[in-house]
Amino acid sequence: MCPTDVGPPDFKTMLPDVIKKNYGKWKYHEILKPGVMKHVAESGDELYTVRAGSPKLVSTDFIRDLCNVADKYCDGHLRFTSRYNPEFLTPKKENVEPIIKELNKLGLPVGGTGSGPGACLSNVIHTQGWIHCHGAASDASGIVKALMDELYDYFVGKKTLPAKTRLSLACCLNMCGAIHASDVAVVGMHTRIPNIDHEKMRAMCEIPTVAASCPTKAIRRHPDPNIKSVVVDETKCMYCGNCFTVCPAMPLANAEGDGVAIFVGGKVSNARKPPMFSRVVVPHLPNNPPRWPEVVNTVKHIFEVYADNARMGERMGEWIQRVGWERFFKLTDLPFPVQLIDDFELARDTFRSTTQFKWT
Amino acid sequence: MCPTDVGPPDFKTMLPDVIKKNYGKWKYHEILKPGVMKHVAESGDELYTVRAGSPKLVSTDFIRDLCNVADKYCDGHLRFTSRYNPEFLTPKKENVEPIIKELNKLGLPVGGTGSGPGACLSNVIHTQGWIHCHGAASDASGIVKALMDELYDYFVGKKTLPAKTRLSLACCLNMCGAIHASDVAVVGMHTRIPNIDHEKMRAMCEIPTVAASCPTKAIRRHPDPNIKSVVVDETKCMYCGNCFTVCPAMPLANAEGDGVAIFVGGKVSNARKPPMFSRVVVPHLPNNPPRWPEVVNTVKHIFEVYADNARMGERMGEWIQRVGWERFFKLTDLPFPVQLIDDFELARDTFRSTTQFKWT
Amino acid sequence: MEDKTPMVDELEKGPWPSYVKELKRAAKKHDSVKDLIKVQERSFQRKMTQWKHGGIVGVKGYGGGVIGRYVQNPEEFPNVAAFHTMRVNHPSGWFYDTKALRTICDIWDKHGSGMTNFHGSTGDIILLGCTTEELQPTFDELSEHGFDLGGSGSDLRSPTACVGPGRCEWACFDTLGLIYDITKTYQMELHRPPYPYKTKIKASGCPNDCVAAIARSDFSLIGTWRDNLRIDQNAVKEYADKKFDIQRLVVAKCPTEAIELVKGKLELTHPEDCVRCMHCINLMPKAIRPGVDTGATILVGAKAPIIHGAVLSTVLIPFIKVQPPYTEIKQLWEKIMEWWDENGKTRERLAELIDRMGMPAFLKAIDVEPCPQMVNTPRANPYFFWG
Amino acid sequence: MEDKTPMVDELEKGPWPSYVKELKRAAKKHDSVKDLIKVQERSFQRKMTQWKHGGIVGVKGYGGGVIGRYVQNPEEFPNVAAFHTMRVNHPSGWFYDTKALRTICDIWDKHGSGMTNFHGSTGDIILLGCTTEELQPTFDELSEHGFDLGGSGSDLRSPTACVGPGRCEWACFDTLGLIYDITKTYQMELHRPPYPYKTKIKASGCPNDCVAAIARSDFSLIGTWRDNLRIDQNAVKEYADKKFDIQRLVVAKCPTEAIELVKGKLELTHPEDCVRCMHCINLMPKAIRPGVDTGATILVGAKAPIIHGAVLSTVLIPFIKVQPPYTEIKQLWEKIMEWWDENGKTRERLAELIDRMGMPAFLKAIDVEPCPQMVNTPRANPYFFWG
Amino acid sequence: MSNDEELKQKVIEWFQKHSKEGHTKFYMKDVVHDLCGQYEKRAIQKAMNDCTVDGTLKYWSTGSSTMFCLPENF
Ligand code: SRM
Ligand code: SRM
Ligand code: SRM
Ligand code: SRM
Ligand code: SF4
Ligand code: SF4
Ligand code: SF4
Ligand code: SF4
Ligand code: SF4
Ligand code: SF4
Ligand code: SF4
Ligand code: SF4
Repeated sequence: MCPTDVGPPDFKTMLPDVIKKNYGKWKYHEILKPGVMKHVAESGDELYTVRAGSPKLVSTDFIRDLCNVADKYCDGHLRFTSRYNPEFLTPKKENVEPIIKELNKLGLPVGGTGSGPGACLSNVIHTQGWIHCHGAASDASGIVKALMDELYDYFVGKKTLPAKTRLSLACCLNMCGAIHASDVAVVGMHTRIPNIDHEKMRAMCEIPTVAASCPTKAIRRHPDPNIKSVVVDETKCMYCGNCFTVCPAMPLANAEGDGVAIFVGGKVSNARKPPMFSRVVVPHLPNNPPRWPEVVNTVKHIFEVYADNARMGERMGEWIQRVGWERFFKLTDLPFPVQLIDDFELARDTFRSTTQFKWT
Repeated sequence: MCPTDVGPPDFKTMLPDVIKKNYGKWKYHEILKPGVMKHVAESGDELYTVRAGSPKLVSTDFIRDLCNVADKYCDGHLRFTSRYNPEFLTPKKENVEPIIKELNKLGLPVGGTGSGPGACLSNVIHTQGWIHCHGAASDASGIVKALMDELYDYFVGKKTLPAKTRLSLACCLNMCGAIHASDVAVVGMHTRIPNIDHEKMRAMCEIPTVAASCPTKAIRRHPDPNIKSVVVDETKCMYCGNCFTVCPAMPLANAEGDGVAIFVGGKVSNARKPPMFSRVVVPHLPNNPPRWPEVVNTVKHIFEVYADNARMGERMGEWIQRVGWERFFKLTDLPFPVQLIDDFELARDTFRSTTQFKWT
Repeated sequence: MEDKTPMVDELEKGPWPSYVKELKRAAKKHDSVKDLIKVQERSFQRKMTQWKHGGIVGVKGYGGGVIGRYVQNPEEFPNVAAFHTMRVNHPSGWFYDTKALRTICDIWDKHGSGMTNFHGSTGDIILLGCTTEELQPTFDELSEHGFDLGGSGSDLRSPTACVGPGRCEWACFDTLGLIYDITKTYQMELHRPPYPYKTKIKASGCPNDCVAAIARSDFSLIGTWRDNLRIDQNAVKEYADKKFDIQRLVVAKCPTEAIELVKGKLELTHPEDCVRCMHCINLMPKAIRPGVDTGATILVGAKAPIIHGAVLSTVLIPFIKVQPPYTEIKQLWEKIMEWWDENGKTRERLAELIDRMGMPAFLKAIDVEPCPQMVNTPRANPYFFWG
Repeated sequence: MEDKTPMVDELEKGPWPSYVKELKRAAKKHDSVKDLIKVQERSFQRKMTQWKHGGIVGVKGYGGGVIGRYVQNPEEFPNVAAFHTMRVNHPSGWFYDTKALRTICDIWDKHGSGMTNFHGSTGDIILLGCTTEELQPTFDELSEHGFDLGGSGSDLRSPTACVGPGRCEWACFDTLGLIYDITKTYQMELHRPPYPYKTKIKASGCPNDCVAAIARSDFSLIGTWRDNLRIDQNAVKEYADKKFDIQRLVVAKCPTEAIELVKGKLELTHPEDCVRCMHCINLMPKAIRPGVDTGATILVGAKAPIIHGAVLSTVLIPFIKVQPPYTEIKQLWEKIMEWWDENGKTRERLAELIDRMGMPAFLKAIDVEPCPQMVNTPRANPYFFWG
Repeated sequence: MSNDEELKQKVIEWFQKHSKEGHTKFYMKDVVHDLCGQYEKRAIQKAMNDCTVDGTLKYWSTGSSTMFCLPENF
């Protein structure tokens, strides 16, 4: 009989010696170059970190590759960041360049650090997409690869950004990854009502539960009492997928209608301005695999406009807050369709109750 | 048969000559001293204005008194401001002092002007109170008199304020006068559920209408079907008076429970910061006629703390926005009861979603 | 019944002009006000209103303009048994000649209590305290002399304007002219309640908003300009010479860093960033003025808290020229009223209807194009419609 | 069935490391991944997911940790007919030794697809693609080697922490220690879904919030300090000497004007105004450090948009000391869970319950005193209860 | 009967039909809504107002909202 509830391994057993020794006694750090940091402890000990980009969706061999590097240069230790990036930690300065070389040999870019002026782009937080999720309105790994190929220079620091920029992607509005507070978020969105499978409905779902799941009350019993199923009111459906979550007979996937929306201007840290939500700036772009050119171009364009216009050290949302959304739309030349105006529960607080605005 | 729908007199027939001549062609103005302004037209013409305080609730003889002054010095013209203050307009500088003298003789203070540093307090916008309204949870004219007796020096400019300060009062939460965006607002508040008169209910009210009027669904039919009336759920009633508005059998007045709440920090103008709502800082003070000492002292205290702490030109709400509400409560030494935390419809947006706050 | 009113009398004292003194002046001529004083004393004693709810009265053919009021104990206070108020519409900007004022006073002393609110908080002349019988005669005499009732009930309430071009150098349009025109055009809507609830219109000549339009009118017009504000450098110099701290008091407080001191000159270095907040103009009226391509921003929806909490008006039309006969503005207002009338529940103000149906639906119904100026931020939630 | 996958192949190109390359590496050993590549190609062609909804699977005695997944056309893609994921809980801070990692890799190559998410966005190791039969053996072997499942379904999800004291000089408490302790203490809640819905705990060592706790955990702990930040003037001088523009980049961006340059020295002139935003510290890590009286702010309620829109956590406890055995923190969390469990509807997260019942009711239930730090502003509406 | 008179008659009939114990006061909207298939909105509004001048209908107001009723239900 196998043990249960053992929990994860104790992290203390996983720490390299230099960290064990200086745990909680770090003094300061420096970013030596993109992807390379030096942390100095009160004791004077130094810790060098090399950060690499990862596709997140990786094979066991990929992990073994990383282990080889760690065995060679880091006494068999490594870690991953809260954005999936593997980090190689060593007290030895002389190991830094060899680590970088090995990583590059494996095809892994080094970079993604920095928050202030001259920051790199970090890796994209993303979700499952068509690789695994039943609800995905867009892919995840594919579109992220297409994006990062174009934004590569921002990760490795060949191009820099005015401040930390978090790009995130979720394949449906459940927003796994909690990407709702990202500088730029790409979100898979359905735009058609559920395509009801009446057969399946009878077999698999409880109609009252299905009806109750809909936040807009768009779901009613089928008018024909012989059909034990439901119908959806097209004018009320906001394609949220709540019904699908509780009932497999109501998929929203639709080759024509599905695509992504772009959200912009969120942040999480409490530095300078409090955390902010990202806001919808493009309500719909089509799914065009494998390279999603409309999405990639739009995101790249937003990056460029931001880099050209924001002040040093200004996060995307801080910049927009300073210049105003009307200026953002002017500078990016993005249209302002009515879908951008909130009509959900807290909509009132997004309306402009002042004559203070810009003409542009 | 008398004419109907004649509408109000054409304002053009009411304008003094100097205004007719320079209508829409003013160039600049100066505030010469509290209550006295000079406007200069493109033509070079000058217009002097003397502003007096009024109790708003006045007799015809009061108006005739004003007319006498206007006849004597202003060619028979005068106006009232959007906050009830009578204004005497004359192109003749030499008339200013005599007008002031006459007004003072009538017992009327001259003042109430200015917005920037060194501003006067204007007159209190207020409502009917126990003089006329059936819904009043507090008085209006009485409490305003008590307040202005204490704040008199601020009106006439013996004491000044960092910026424009609008004090307003409404005798119930209907907030006639739209005082919800005032620097300081005093609002009559019930704190007990309606005292239902079952007899009257039968005679005067329609039960479905009454039940429907309650925003919190606190009203149900009386459990005894013989009693054609309703009951109120104490835990759900927020004393809003909606039921009383549609049904006279549900008065909320209660000698013990009625009183006022103090709201602070609103503004209307778009200058510097956009308009803001006033916020509840004291949820309940008792009705203690005729001088409402608790209310008068609290309001005066808030004025003093504001005057001592805000920067020049900073409205009450702007000051609080800068220093934070936690500092406001510290400086004023007011308690922070749970009633101040929003639990109404847009409450979510008032919560603090950041670690940025002050300890004090 | 005790005739002494010690608590009320207390309020004759003190430096601020006393309404009690006013009551006593009127009481000399009007028995009703004698009773009113006693009613006030009673309220002070009992800490409660002494008035009954509603009770409905009006003048012939009008559905608004009168607030019915009856005292709770008519046997004790017979002279205020019925004590209604009449709302009399004011000339735009509250300008009067003394002849008109005296006429009103005389009529009111003849028919009513001689007590007034000058003015009520919507802006009407409130004639406070009239018996049911005297309502019609009062009205008749008023209307003969060119005065008419204001609004009450489910109608358009008396529109108001700031003094604007009458005296203020900042008026970006003719607030008085517009409001007078609107008042005259919509007499029907003012006097014969056709709507689900009350509705209000107010106009301020510039963003200082001296009638608080943004806080208390369903349809708010606020003056603004499309070109750049004007700066007179000579006058700037005068301010500087007088040791007025332009940097600290003006430049540092510009919300958008649009204006700067450049070598002693005050310059609108970023004209496209100016949000026309008026601050710099307010502080330096001799040196800075609004632009010349003036008009108004139209905002909608302000109201007091009942039922969903107070609302400030929000931008609907960033800029509109305001010129007689104001056709475009009136057509817009009529379209809005039609949508509201059609869809509004009783006692539902415009803002509440917009919240219930959604701003996008509102814009579509009244055929106004969305623009970023309407919002502080686009939506954060992903719940939008394509249907 | 066409074996060519041109669209997927396209994504082998380009500078960013390719997941397709990874798929192809795994496909060499695992037929399931061969099919997975074809499924991905099919999705690209049809612009739709090829996976069926849900299906309930798990390991013995556990209610969470496995996401069941079946392909839509098993006849075409038999090797991914059932293709479940296992969520394996990570060591706090995502620290590993290579031995542990290789062990996982070996187990997964033996029982599963050899594909993983390293890591999933909650923080688990996602073992991506397992048949139903192999779930239990995989788990058994993992747990023998000291690994256990993470959360899924209506349970406590795998708690996460920023690297904190492991490497970061700003950690105001032991994020890793706390999160490991919590994870171990609440194994029951992690594995046996007892709640109305999922719930999450995350801990960041300072207000930079590197695990985004404020955005994605129902119970968020964020490090802070009660005394003053510490400034080393010698280090300040070094920055200045290197032409680092302290005034423009640091002082001017302090949100509260708490810090100033005074004659070349950087001084916290208004310590009581510092809101510990970290900005000055972030920009001058050698010169400025947090204070020494450190602890955490506890905030509650963050979540993604389903159903009422996304929510950020809001302040509940402005300051708490964070020291083993963390009793006070755990008791608080338990109280909150109890209230949520008692009152929450199914699929209602904590924030939504707070919104429905009201923050005052929540505070009362968990016996926490209200304080101004909890809100940005007091309420504007007059609708409060005394009952 | 003129068109105007006919419409006024319809309005009164509407009130007689809909007034019952506990429900006697109606908003202008209620009436307009019911009759607007047959008549123009403005005409109905005018007819209702004319009825109040005749005294066949009465305004009833709380001060904040306005309704109509038959004189006997006032
Ligand atoms: C490694 C990691 C923590 C972990 O436990 O894994 C981490 C590590 C550090 N963070 Fe972070 N942050 C990490 C995720 C985050 C996140 C979360 C996220 O990105 O999803 C945030 C919130 C982002 C946001 O606001 O939207 C975050 C906001 C910050 C900030 C505030 C930046 C700002 O100005 O808003 C700093 C301060 C700075 O860098 O100036 C910071 C600073 C740092 C420092 C300098 C702290 C230190 O002294 O070690 C570390 C190196 C930063 C760097 O990359 O330049 N870290 N940091 C995470 C790396 C993720 C990655 O691979 O990119
Ligand atoms: C007479 C009046 C308009 C009217 O049509 O009756 C008026 C007249 C002027 N206002 Fe006003 N305001 C008048 C009510 C208001 C209101 C509404 C209110 O108080 O209820 C506001 C909005 C208040 C708010 O924001 O809460 C208002 C906000 C301003 C401001 C912006 C102040 C600010 O910094 O926020 C200015 C600019 C200034 O004075 O610097 C201004 C400026 C002015 C000027 C200087 C305009 C001018 O050039 O003539 C006028 C003399 C002001 C003075 O008293 O010092 N007026 N002004 C109103 C006098 C009311 C009274 O008796 O006190
Ligand atoms: C007389 C006056 C107060 C005063 O002393 O100045 C007044 C008095 C009443 N108001 Fe008002 N309102 C008065 C201006 C206002 C204003 C200010 C304005 O118009 O600029 C407001 C806020 C703006 C707004 O409309 O939102 C206002 C918002 C209310 C409300 C809440 C409306 C809302 O949508 O939130 C009610 C309640 C209701 O309608 O049921 C109300 C209801 C009432 C009633 C009719 C009481 C009732 O529930 O039936 C009061 C009659 C009192 C009496 O016995 O005479 N009154 N009321 C003001 C009208 C005088 C005038 O015509 O000049
Ligand atoms: C695997 C993962 C995405 C990824 O690729 O990284 C994921 C995958 C799913 N999430 Fe998630 N969520 C994942 C992290 C998150 C996060 C991020 C976090 O935990 O920090 C969030 C936002 C934070 C939050 O909880 O609010 C998140 C918010 C959701 C939601 C919306 C919850 C809400 O209250 O708004 C749903 C929908 C639901 O629960 O019905 C959801 C539901 C799902 C389901 C179970 C689909 C469903 O409706 O049943 C997905 C299964 C996909 C699959 O086929 O494997 N997932 N999900 C992440 C878990 C990996 C791990 O354990 O490490
Ligand atoms: S974001 Fe949506 S589609 Fe993507 S993994 Fe999460 S639940 Fe599935
Ligand atoms: S997708 Fe959402 S809105 Fe549409 S029917 Fe389903 S639950 Fe309702
Ligand atoms: S505020 Fe309330 S009590 Fe006072 S007059 Fe208005 S409705 Fe009456
Ligand atoms: S006072 Fe308001 S909340 Fe209370 S019963 Fe009446 S309508 Fe309902
Ligand atoms: S709103 Fe503007 S234009 Fe009107 S009076 Fe006030 S300052 Fe002058
Ligand atoms: S009007 Fe306001 S925004 Fe424009 S320059 Fe002056 S202060 Fe700045
Ligand atoms: S949250 Fe603070 S303590 Fe934790 S890693 Fe980030 S900067 Fe360091
Ligand atoms: S931590 Fe933030 S608030 Fe405190 S002094 Fe530094 S920049 Fe200012």
